[in-house]
Amino acid sequence: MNNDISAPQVETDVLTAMRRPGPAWLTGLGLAGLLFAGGLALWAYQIMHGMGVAGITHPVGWGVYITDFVFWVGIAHSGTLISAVLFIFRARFRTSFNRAAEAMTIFALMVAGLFPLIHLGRVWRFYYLFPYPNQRQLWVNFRSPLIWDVFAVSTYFLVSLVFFYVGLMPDLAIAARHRSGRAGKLYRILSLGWTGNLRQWRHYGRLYMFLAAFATPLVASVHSIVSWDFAVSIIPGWHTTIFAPYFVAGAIFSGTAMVLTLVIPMRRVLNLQEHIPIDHIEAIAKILLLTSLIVGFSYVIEHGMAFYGENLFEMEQFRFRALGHYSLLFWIMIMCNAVLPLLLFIRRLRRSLAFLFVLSLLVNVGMWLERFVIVVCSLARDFDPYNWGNYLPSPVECGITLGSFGLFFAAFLVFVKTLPVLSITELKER
Amino acid sequence: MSDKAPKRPGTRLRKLFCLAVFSYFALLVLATLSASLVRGFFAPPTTQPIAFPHTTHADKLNLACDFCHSGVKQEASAGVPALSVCLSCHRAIATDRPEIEKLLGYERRGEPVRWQRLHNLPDFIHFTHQRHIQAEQPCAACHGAVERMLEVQRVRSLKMGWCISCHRSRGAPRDCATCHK
Amino acid sequence: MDRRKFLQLMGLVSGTTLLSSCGSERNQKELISYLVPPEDGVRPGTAAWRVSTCSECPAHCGITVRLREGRAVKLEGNPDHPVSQGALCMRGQAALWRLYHPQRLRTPLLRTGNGYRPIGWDEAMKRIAEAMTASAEKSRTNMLLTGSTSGSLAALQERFADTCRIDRLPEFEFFNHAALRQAYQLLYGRPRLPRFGIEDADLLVTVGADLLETFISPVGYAHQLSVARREKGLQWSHIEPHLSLTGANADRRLTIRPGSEATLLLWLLQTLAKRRRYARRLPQQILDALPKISLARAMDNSGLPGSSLTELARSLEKARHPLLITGGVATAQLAGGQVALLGCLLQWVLTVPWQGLDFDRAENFGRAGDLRDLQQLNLSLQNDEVGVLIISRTDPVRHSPQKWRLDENLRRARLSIAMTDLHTATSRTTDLILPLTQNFERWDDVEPRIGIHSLIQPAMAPLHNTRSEGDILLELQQRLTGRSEAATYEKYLQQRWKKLFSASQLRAFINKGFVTKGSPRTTISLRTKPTVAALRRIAPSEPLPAPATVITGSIRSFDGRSAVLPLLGEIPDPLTTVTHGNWVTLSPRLASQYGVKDGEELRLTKTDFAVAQPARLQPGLPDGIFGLPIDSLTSGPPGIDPATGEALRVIGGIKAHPTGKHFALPILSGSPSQKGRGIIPKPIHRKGKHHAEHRSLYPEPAYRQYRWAMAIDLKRCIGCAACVASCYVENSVPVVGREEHLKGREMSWLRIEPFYDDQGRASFIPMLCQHCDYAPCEPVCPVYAAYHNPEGLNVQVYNRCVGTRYCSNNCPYKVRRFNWWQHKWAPPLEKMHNPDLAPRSKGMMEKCTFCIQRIRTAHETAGKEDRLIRDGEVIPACAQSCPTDAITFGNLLDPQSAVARLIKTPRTYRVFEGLGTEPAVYYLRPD
Amino acid sequence: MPRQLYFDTPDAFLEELRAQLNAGIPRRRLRARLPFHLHEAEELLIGRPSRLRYFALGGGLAGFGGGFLLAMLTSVDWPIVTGGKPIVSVPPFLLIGYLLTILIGSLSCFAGFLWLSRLPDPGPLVSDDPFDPRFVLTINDEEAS
Repeated sequence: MNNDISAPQVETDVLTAMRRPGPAWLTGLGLAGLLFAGGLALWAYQIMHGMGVAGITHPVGWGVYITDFVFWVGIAHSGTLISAVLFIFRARFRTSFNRAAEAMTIFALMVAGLFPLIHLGRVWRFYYLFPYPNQRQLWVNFRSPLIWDVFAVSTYFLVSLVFFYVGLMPDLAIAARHRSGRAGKLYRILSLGWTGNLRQWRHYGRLYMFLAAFATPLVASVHSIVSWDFAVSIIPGWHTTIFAPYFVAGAIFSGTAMVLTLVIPMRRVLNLQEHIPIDHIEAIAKILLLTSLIVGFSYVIEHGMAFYGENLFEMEQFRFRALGHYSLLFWIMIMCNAVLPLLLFIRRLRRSLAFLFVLSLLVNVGMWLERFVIVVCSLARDFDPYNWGNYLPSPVECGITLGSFGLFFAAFLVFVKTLPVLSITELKER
Repeated sequence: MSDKAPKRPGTRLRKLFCLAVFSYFALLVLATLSASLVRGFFAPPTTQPIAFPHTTHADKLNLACDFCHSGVKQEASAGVPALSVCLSCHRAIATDRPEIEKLLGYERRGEPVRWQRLHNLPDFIHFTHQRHIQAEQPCAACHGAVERMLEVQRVRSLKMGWCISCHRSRGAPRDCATCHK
Repeated sequence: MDRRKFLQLMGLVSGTTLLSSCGSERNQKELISYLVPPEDGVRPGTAAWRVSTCSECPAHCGITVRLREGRAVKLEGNPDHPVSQGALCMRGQAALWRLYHPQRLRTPLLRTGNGYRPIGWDEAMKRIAEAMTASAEKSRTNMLLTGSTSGSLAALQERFADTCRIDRLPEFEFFNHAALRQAYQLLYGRPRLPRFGIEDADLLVTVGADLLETFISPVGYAHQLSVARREKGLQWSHIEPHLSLTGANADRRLTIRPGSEATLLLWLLQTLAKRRRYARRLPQQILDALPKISLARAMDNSGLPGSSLTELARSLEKARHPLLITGGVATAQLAGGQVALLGCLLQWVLTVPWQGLDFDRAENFGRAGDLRDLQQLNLSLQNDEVGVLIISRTDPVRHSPQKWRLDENLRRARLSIAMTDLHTATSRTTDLILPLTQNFERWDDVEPRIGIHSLIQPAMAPLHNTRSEGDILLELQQRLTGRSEAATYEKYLQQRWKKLFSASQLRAFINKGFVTKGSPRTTISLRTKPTVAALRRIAPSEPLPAPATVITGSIRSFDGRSAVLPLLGEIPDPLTTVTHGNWVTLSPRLASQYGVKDGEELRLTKTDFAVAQPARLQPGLPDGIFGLPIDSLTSGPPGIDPATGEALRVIGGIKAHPTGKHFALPILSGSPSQKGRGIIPKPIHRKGKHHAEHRSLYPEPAYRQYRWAMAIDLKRCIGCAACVASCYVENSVPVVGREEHLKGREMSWLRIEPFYDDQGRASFIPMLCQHCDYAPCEPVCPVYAAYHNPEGLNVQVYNRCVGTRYCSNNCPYKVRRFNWWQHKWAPPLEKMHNPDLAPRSKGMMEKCTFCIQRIRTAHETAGKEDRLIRDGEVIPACAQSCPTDAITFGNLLDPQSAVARLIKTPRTYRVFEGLGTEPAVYYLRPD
Repeated sequence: MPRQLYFDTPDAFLEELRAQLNAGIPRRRLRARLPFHLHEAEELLIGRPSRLRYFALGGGLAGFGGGFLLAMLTSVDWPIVTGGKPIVSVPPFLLIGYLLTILIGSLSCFAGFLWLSRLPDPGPLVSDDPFDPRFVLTINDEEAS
């Protein structure tokens, strides 16, 4: 393998990636920034006029925004999986991805965190959602899954941020050494004056371990809690016990796909082929395959339970998903999430970057649709047939969704040029 | 500590850092304080159309509150007295004073007096004086010692927390629907 | 009572109206003092009630008007009123929207070319007086055409017509029941519509008469029906060619071929007359004059199986108090006169013996004409014989066949004047428009039935520069003759009432809102000779060729007059659940035959009649029938029956073809079928309880004094949606319009869900917040905006809500409504807002509160008297308006309360009981 | 004057370190700076585990207790019934406790790390004292320490 790459080589390789943005990068950033600005403008428009500008309606009170929220939280998951869980399991291929995946986690959570706010009818009262001492002497309802969400997502964000930052500290010091002038100073300040003495290293090592240990349960719990937003309700199609593992698997599935979506072009553009060997990518592809199998199994279970249980409401719900108004989306989702990834059983495809890239895009589409199908279909056909009704996303919702991608990619592009995209220290260690 | 570094200019810097943090918070506190002061100073003063001295009526003459605010015991709103109530005395008493002349002017024009409202509740709040009087709350509990105010001021915040504190301490209902319409 | 006292009594109202603009409203920046304290002691912040009479249709139900801060905010039924017994239909509820309608005419308007010029009253009056004088000189006749008028105004009109030499034309109502009046005239010499003793009947057969929708006095009938069903075990069969709300509510609905009513009635008459019980009822001459008809012929003609016919005849024979009523579409067709005659003759046989018809309390249609009179007017117009034509409170242009060209002919009058409050098709063609005051702004009285005088009293000062019809007539009289009956209409009323009533009666009139003046009951006798003559003219006709169109009256707009009220557009049609817009109904089978789906336009044509409307599939509608609501009839009725003067509402041999256009129809129902979910349980669901034992992980709810609950008897619910309208007005629920409805964003807190079974039988269930003990909406709210209060209410604290909509998602009944926008109320509609309720702004969730503001008021009253709230002290708006008393509200913890007793009946169930939500709304199953 | 030795590979560094220790140089005179963490160096030079675990434990416990108590006490303070659930609904409150275990645990770990390793250290900002890519072994004079 690439143990033979010398330490200075690693440094220069990774740090050259940070130098001087080219026109492609600038165009990308501009485009992403534009999307983001558009999304922001639409959000402002929505706040001014009311939620009516979105397509959500009665009975479908949650639509694209919640879909986006779940989607982005899901994306975040693989970052933690790769950096924390694989750290604990000492998986070697982790080092090729962990920095990018952690960054992705942070950015995805930033984006995800916006959506609960975007979907609030009265976002200017968002602070009602936080437990803080106030003159009203009123607190929040800790029995509400939405409060669990507030805690879970903010915990997840803060822990991931700390984890990301801690991982970066030595690399920032390295970057500081390679940069002169203000940039160097900035990196040095950000590195908090890291010198790499033994005392720092020894606490650092423990800290990293503890953080990984703390973050590991989050991989399972955050998306479980997100899934409980649905599972705790009584809506047919939501109220089911398999949601937690199903969502966690889905999250890792979609997150891993997003890692591939980001890393494959990044590897090529930043010339990091040597540091991100194809074997490591194959390992990620295997995770993708495994989670795809779990997700596919969950689909079967969901429908199986509905029809085995002979619950009228459930049966109608799952019949509707497969054959009703949104059946096209349902079948695209099945194709993308459960059928196409089976091709990864073929080793050649597992190692084909082009295939993996396309597949990862499809999986992202499929997983977005999965959340859409779950959120929307269940609400569209619930208990009282008089209330049944369909939902069509409005341009505002689509625009804000695009804006969220804009924010995510803009943040990632900035990250690529400002921070070391691979963990130099860990690559050296390897 | 085996690997303690030799004294470096770091200590000065550390102090500087602390100072910066401290001054940041100090500035923040100062800004909040001054903002609230400015709001207090530059808030437009409420001028009532008639300078009605509660001191004379409620203190010197010792009139009961519900002599004029007659709804207070029976109704949700205490109500401001009708012009005719004022005039039942002031048609004869102190008619030469400028403020009373104003009063008579209102009557002549058939125009109601438009008092500035000081004790204002939001429109989603249901408040009834009657229940509070029934629970033997003195008027002063919420309105302060009006009889000693030449010009009435609001002395209580009338915010939710203030209401709740009283309800809590007196065991009055804390069901949201008691007050929230 | 002397004049002074009388004036005091009257001044009481107007005085407060003018002065109590002084508000106690929250968040008001100023406190405005009274000049003088209100005399009646009504203080700002408290409600006052005034009795009055509804004028939305000729039935004239009694109402009480709720006043807050000098404006009318809610209408309710007057519980003692003899016409409506305390109920009020959705049109009555919506009458406030007429009062505050943003487009109300505010000043007299003079037509100038294509536009209007506002003019002063003086000028308007001058013009009319001059024109009247001038046309009298030119031997043109001045004419006065009004809608149904009774009471003092009718008396004044008569004086006015006499003194000013103006021709008072027969009153014009589209639903004029002319055929029936003619039949009664023929049989008994009484051209009137009797009061039907439905409450005493044990068998009711209605032929075409849509008792619950537009037939004479729907609210009263609904109440009578409910009483009879409860107390006399009334069985009710309804016979019609289509499907109406009335038919859907009958115990048996017999679908016959259009145009076969006469044959059916003839067969019944013939059959029953032979039976021993009725053998003596008809003189032999009449029996001889009856055309003979065989059962086979009757079967063939009506399309009913023989068993149904014989069963019907047998039940009529057996019943102690059988009542048969014809009307509606049955008498509004080419054979309508025959149907009416035969129906009324059957009444003689069946109903008159037990005094089920009361002609001494006849409905006040005495001066009503029919379309033939209108035709006559049209002819006069064409012949340039008309001078000044004053049209008041009626819309002949809309209701006359298009080929008459009445709108164009109106221009040939020297001066045409429309008196109205909102624009109508007629007012758009007249030269001058005089805006009328609403009946919440003036004194008046009506006589809906003979001997029943009902008061109209002002609740507030007029909003606009409008006048009452009485004042206009008086001024015209003054101008034309130099003297008038009285200086003002108010004075005129005072004079008349003093003559009409004793002092005690007058006091009762002012306080209770009505006075019933007794008259001995007279007997009626059959006039044999003319009857025989008429019967000889009868020839059993063949049914109309299929497919046929049936033009139905609308419970939402009556004859179309209430369609301008936005609230009624918002409330779904009970059968189709379509809100804003027009449509034509057809059965699903017929629809597939034409290849149309909901919303696809269908063009119906017949020689000189054509209408194109989007299709709406209606389960239960017979194949071969197009149901056309009268609102969807854009160009007047297709023709008139020359024999009776009624509009033709059943036309056979219709050609239909899809135009290929598609219109989005706001259909609120997601599914016509309840998909076996037992929302309204079928009898088969009754066997044993599925969930024998309720085991919960949660603590039992601990209520101390109150657990508010509601019982809704589905056997009584007729789906008329009066409750829905009442809820809208009481709770200031925003009206959002068609576009929002298309997106499914209706705001109603209470809705009527119709469900159809496989045979097309409809049943209705009112759905509102169930105030569950274990409400799924509450724990999911992150900020405690939805919570359970100690009295069992599921409370929504609006200004705490942040708008996650999770509560709505998690509500299995989907009764929560989200404010998608900041809803705008075009002025002066905002005056209608109930100040006892918090206004809701964009981004908040809202829902039924069990009228918590009324509970709060009751708490305050009870608190003052240091007692608990009594049973019946709190009546939510929906329960108050219900014409059949289907809704009962009360405290479950009080074992003596009506609701506690009701829920112990074996018919009780709750919707989706299996979910364990433990709702507080108990339904009583319909069977 | 302290003596500084530079190495390119961990092996060479460790070898020298062991040599120095074997030569009887006390641990306190030896200071090491590494481009990445070497457990062996830690064992050789310090030999006791980091005290960070107390921060982790303390933070975790505080978070759990704090979270659960926050939920419980605020609910008891103003008991509002939602959905008929008990005022102290243990399962959801445990969830809050669990999440705060992780949050406070991680944050206190991080704070503890900063505290224990004397960070942020403004020293390297002014003095040109970069994070060396090489292994540096500094041998202090006896009197300096």
